[in-house]
Amino acid sequence: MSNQDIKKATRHVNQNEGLIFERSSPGKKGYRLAPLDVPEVDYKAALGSAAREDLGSMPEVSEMEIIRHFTRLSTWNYAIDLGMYPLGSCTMKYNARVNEVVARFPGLANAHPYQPAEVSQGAMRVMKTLSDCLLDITGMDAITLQPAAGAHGEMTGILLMHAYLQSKGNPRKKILIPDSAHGTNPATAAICGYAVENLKSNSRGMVDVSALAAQMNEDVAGLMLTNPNTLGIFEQEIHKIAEILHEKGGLLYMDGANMNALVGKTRPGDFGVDVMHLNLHKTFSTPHGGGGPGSGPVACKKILEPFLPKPVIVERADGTLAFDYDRPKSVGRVRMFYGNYGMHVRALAYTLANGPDGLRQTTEDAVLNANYIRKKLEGDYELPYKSPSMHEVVFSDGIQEQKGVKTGDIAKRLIDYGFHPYTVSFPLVVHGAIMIEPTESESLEELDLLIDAMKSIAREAEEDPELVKTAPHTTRVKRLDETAAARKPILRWKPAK
Amino acid sequence: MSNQDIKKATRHVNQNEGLIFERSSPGKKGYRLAPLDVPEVDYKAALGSAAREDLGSMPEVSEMEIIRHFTRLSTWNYAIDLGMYPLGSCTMKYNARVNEVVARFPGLANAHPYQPAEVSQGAMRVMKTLSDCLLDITGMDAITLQPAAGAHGEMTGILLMHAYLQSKGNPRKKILIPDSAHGTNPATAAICGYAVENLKSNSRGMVDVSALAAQMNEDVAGLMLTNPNTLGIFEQEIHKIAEILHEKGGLLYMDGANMNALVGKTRPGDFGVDVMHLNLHKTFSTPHGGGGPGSGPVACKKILEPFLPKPVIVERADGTLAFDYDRPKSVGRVRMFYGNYGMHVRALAYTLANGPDGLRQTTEDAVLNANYIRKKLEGDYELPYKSPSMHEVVFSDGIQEQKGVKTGDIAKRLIDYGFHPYTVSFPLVVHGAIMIEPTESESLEELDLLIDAMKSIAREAEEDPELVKTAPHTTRVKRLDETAAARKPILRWKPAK
Amino acid sequence: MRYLPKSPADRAQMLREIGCKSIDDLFAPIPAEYRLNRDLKVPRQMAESEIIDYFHEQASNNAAGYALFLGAGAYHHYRPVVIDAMISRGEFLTSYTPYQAEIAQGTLQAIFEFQTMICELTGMEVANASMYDGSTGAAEAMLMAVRITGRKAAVVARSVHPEYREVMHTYTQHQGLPITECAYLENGRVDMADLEKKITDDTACVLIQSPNFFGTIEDVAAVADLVHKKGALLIVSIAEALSLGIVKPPVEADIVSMETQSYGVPLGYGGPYAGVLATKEKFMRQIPGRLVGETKDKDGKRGFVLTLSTREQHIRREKATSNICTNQALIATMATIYLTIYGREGLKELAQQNLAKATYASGEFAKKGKVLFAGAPRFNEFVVQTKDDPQAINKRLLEKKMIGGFPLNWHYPELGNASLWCCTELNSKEQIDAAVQAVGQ
Amino acid sequence: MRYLPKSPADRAQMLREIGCKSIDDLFAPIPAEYRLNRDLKVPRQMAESEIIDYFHEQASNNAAGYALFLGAGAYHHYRPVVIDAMISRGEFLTSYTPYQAEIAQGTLQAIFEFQTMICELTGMEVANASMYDGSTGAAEAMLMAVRITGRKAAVVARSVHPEYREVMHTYTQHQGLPITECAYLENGRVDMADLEKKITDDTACVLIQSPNFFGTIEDVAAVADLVHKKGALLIVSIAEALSLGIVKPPVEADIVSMETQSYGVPLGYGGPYAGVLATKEKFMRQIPGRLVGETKDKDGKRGFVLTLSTREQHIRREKATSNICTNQALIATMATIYLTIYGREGLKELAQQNLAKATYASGEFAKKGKVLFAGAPRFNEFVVQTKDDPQAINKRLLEKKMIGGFPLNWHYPELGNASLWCCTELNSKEQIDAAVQAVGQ
Ligand SMILES: Cc1ncc(COP(=O)(O)O)c(C=O)c1O
Ligand SMILES: Cc1ncc(COP(=O)(O)O)c(C=O)c1O
Repeated sequence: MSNQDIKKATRHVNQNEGLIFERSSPGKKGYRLAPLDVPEVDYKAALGSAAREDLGSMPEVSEMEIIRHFTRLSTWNYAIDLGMYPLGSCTMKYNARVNEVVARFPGLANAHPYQPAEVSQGAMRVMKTLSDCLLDITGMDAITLQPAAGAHGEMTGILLMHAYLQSKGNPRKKILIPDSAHGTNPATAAICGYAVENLKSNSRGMVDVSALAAQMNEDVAGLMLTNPNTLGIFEQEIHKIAEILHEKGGLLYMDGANMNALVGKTRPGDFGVDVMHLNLHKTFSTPHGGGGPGSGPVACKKILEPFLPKPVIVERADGTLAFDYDRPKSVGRVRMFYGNYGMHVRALAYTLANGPDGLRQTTEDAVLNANYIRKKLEGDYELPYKSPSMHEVVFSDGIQEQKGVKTGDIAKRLIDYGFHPYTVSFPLVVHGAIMIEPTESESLEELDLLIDAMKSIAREAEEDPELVKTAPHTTRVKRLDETAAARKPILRWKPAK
Repeated sequence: MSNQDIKKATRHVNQNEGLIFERSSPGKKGYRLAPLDVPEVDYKAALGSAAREDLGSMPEVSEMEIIRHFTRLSTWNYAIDLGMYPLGSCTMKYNARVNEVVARFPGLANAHPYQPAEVSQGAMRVMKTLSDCLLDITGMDAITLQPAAGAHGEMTGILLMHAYLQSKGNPRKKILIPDSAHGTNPATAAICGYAVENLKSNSRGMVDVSALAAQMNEDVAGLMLTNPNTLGIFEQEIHKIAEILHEKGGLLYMDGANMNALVGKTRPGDFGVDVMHLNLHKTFSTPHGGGGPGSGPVACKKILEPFLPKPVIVERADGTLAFDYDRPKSVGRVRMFYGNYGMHVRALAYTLANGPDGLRQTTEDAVLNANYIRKKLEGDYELPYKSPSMHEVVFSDGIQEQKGVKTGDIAKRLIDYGFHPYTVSFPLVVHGAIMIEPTESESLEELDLLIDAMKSIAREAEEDPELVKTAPHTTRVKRLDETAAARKPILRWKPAK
Repeated sequence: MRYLPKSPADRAQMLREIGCKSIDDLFAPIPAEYRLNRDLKVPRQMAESEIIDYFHEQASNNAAGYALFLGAGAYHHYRPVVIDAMISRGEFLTSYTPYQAEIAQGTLQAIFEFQTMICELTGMEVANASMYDGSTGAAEAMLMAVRITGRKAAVVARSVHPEYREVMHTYTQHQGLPITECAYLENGRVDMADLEKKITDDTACVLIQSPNFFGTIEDVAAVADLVHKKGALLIVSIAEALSLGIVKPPVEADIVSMETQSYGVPLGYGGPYAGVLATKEKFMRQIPGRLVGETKDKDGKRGFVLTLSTREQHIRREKATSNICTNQALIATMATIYLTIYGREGLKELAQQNLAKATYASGEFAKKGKVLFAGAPRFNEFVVQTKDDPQAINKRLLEKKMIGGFPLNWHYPELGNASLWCCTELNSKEQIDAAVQAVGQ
Repeated sequence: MRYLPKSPADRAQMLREIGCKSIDDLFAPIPAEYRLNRDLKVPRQMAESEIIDYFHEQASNNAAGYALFLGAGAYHHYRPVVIDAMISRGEFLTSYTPYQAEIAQGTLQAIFEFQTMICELTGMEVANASMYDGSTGAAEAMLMAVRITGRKAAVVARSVHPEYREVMHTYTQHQGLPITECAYLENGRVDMADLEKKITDDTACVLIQSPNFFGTIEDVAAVADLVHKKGALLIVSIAEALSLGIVKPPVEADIVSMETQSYGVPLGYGGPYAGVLATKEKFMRQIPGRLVGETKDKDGKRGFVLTLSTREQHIRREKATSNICTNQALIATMATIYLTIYGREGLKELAQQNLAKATYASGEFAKKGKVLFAGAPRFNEFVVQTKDDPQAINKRLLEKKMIGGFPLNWHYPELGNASLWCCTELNSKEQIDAAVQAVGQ
């Protein structure tokens, strides 16, 4: 294994740690309760047959062991805080620490969702201010912060379309979805009761406008479009697309996962979008936390406003805020309470830290970074679509595959080079996709290290394909057997008998 | 390199990172100030010739880079939170997280040391309550929390002795110090203007009482004794020692570094100690932070109280607390303000979390752990003193040295086994000392891993001494050249010319 | 902008190497008429200290230091500080979904532990890696039951959290899945006779909540018997997960949908929380959301991976078990840490304290007024009926820095002037006495 | 006890293996008459929630949300949240002194960066890894000067922080090192004529503070000239380290002793803070405390180690340069992070804001009363003379939630009714105007 070219990482001693259940032993305690100041109650008597016998193999461990357990586990993770995380479509940008601090202010973190409005004005003000910011950023008229993630926002948006069309007499049957779309798009359409009709991309990686015109008819509720699309390409004929849909009474839904390419430079509301979601956990920097929580606000045009999930936050004449539950046309709730509120706080903190100039510069840097990578790696990796890239660039493993090295192998080898891999095998329209989204949070130095690493791996694929195909070599576990995991799933620990 | 026996650690990919200066580039910013709400002042005009030209090579970096820089650096450190840290004499025990939380409560963390007493009662109450707890724990009559660390406490204590003896007419000339003492003891005596006279240990590793009797005279101010001493042995003739000193008008100073062996089981004030310091950063769990801060309160008997550093905290008849500066006999201040107050808060939180039962159990577990290790490693490693061990055990490399493997080599090899080494080459009375203090914070599982590792290294020393002598093998840097560092010291980074 | 790691020189150099004259070149693909040529209307860029001040001000416009008697789906429990200390580590906080297992074992193992604990607590055999929350989890559980049974209707108890019921309605309305409601009895439990009537041959599932919205613990076994006799599945929704410390797990259920907020997740004005679905092994392949499974690496070493992903949208698209992608992983990790801290003994002791507080409080309220739904066991919530309008009472309480129970008149007009009170280990006797006093005034 | 990772069974097993009947056997070495046979008189074991409550109560008995005009050796500056986020990482927080360099490169590199920044800021060539604080650092600097010069007396300016002077006295009293005091002028600066008189052939060093206790910036070059002419060393003590953003570094000094609290360290009722000593390379081997040096590993890779430890107590014992062992490493790391955040431009901008605030405030005070020590530049502190007793004024201010300046009558009776005010970037114009108003009443 030749690791001379690896500049970004070194191996270092790292603690082992079993499952927490394997540390458990009766009588160890990680808790202590304050003394009870009311009479004790015999729960077995009180609950009768509803009383629980015991808690099985729930762990019994001390606080010291808990700290070590989770600290050790954490050291096995890669993270933005450790280095570049160029997962395409995921917008892994810097998650500012001040966001975490303000989200934990007791007045916000300890607020009960049902506490009276007169003692919740601050909490509501955060939602209102964020809503106003997001409306100007998207160029839309109305918004809900209730959806908990992108896919949840998609569902909300499609329900809005459904309700609107129904109010016009016919909710219609189909949703058009480009072949490059994220899996949540078709899955969402299905949940909302729509059939999915595939829309082919043209050779430039964009919506084929004439095909769209041909497919559009009164059975089609609308189009779910990601813009820039998942190839990182801006749909230049977006106005025509919107026109075609609108002419036939359809609506344009925009998956806003890629808003990091647009904030402060252009507004979906201006280019014909009727409804869209934002991913606060992408564009607005709320932390991914190993898979969530997220937040997927949905913004829409005036015509869709009556259908927004309830409650809707409103400002009264006296300047106080309230939740309006009297929304007869609402599609209903998509979640209890008001959404992933903690993410609203963080997203607003991000917006305030940036201001208009910061948001614009952020977008520019994100696009600059992607194009720099594209420029430097073109030639080493195949670029299936030559249209200009916005905030991400999609290569393929076309060159390396000739030596049997696939995008997944290159990804694993990147780990040895100290990076988190790019997004593998998505979008599906590119065979062997290598989807790189650097975000604005990467320095020139870190970009150059990635470029070096990718070039070096390209060389290795040529000269020593086995090295790449068996990567990673520097991690505490080697490549894991996913097939075995799926064949005979072990989804929980069980005590030895 | 045979690492099959290493159960506790594995190598894992780890980020590289240069010096922060090497990331700097003009125009990058990690800060932003709020707008100025008063007129700007031209500082060059205001300061004239006292105005600074520029800030040389202070770094210019963004927040994202700062987070990565320090996060990456941190991953290169071993820590209690990662595993056992059996440094003898250092009492590396669990540092509870709640201590960190309460120390940051704004009312305490933002308190100015000179804010009026009427708005500082809470801050003072913490000091008073901690003082009361420490007095009962030590069995002493009076206390100061002013010293910033153990050595600082030693100085304070010796100054108290000096002042007391002076008040009796003669501060005397010498301090007796056992050969096993920590280096700070003689260094402290010197700072306080005393000559140091060495006191030999007997074959059981304790003070040679007859030698003491012979050396004690009216020139001797007193004895600085660590108990249990640095061999982890309780000075069983402590009452005789105190008697001998007191008979000749001398005083007994106790270095309380090893109080973790005694809390709740015996009290220095009861066995004849006149003055002692505590290390809150050892016995009372305040975090070491890579070398400090600590806190070294000094507790003493009534006769020494008038000489305590000023101010002294006093409770008035109405229950309010105040600082008493009117202490004509005081040795003076040893530090501005009131000491490392944040450590007082943490130490009190530790005490409250334990209570009397917890403190006793803690001591018992600490002693149990040390004796368990002793039992298991006796035979594999030479035990130079056979007297019973309290909270730590001192072996030597006597067996391994025959193969040229020294205590320092064994220590480095322990790193490969996933441990922080024990204390090397101290106390000086043991040639090739291997000084192990597990503290109470280690589980049986972790102790067994250490024992396994030590046994395995003993085997390696026998079979493959080179492996041990060239360790560590699994760290991101290999053994560092300390000689070169001292020969031509490079103590700061300089820009390339 | 202080988050951006670039100097002006860096930007110039990069543009040069790309071959652009200005950054505008890179935005040329955006049709000119749609380019935004003004500043966004968002507040000006703030210093960190200003951001802190801004949110301090907002926070201070909220209740703080009030005695809280609200539950109703969001519970105030003490949160050990270890939780935030651990999940604030960048390695947990700033990592993505663990697609690359070799550098995500931390998250994967933590979630595997979460799944195990959820199984242990609920008495189920398989649990997923989290859902958005309890309400959406309940809705997804219904859709899952539809997939399993092939039937196309559902019955939901009226004693299920009203907002959960609204969410289920939203999720199912376009799936041709009619939901009928089942009444509750005087003792607060499901009306078995009514339930029997409501279940038809088309009923895929019956969904009940236990402890239900009134705090009453359902007789899950009895309900399960009936439901299973009719060939439907039983879904048990749990909103107050802490109850499982002393309440028998709903082992008779086919699917358990649980909100884990009580396990160390801040109230946070309603989110983020984390739902979770648990079920029998035989239904494993119909569960929505992510699953972590144990496997081995090339050297035979234990490790964990995301598994059974052929259920999921990124593989199956419109045929997936759900559209969920991002879930609530960090919240699940919080819950895992919380459950580790309290563990086998602590959860029981803590649940007992909750029971004792609520028992004391309901006893005190009963002395002065009426506590509804006697005759069935409760956990930490109870319904108090009053002469006055609960909103008016709550206004009175608010002046005394107390936040009273959740008024039920809107969702349950049949109960008259009633509200739902919650007492946890955080409600002191003193607080309870003061509240009883104030309500009784 | 929840911190202890042992079950009763573990303890029993261990005792068995050791061959003890009970734990008491292990405490047999303690003479029976000294064994404690009662519980310690400390409060009973508390739950974490009770600990939180206890300290909340203490904290709420302190000023919070008051406008603060105190400096006098402890300064209120905004602390970027990144500092605590980073130093709260267990790897920094819970590691020991970096004796084992291969697993302590994080701390070592951070301290090496600290040393570099301190050199850069002070204009010195070498800096150590920290001292307890500014006051003890100043005392150690004097002892260092004694070692270098072999002379045995010192002169200290009266305009040095009174508590620093007390500490120097304590440290030097038994070393046969008499300290004489040097007067200050009308403009607050060192009285050069008096200084010239005070320096004798025995004077090892002169110690001044700049900005001095009155906020006045000394003419370091002039003092240095005089001191050096007399063959003594000049020590400059800096209490308000933020001044170095715009104030010329004391390059003419031989030793600089600085308190770094202003660099992101909380006021914390007076500690922990961190002092640091910086000096010329030629005096390197006389510096007390730890030093981190750059070196290489066996493969030639850069790394850092503790170095020149032959100066230290653990090697040299009674002949060491100091008895210091544990220092303030984590606080030095805090300062390093703070200095990294503000950096080259931010420190200057921030210092300018401090200057502007203090200039505005002193200007406003001057309109209503007397500001002393005109004629020499100041940084962010100034002395206001009043008709009323400062203590009485401060009582008045306290009622308005303002904490007024530090009364000087005790330490400087010659100044009459005077107090030392401090304005930083955290004092708003509004606060300043209110204070001026209230003082003027
Ligand atoms: C283009 C696109 N659409 C939708 C989603 C789904 O968003 P979420 O994961 O927040 O549900 C993603 C996220 O991975 C995405 O990249
Ligand atoms: C026995 C002994 N005495 C004194 C000290 C010095 O304490 P500190 O480092 O707190 O100054 C130590 C600490 O290392 C020690 O172990």
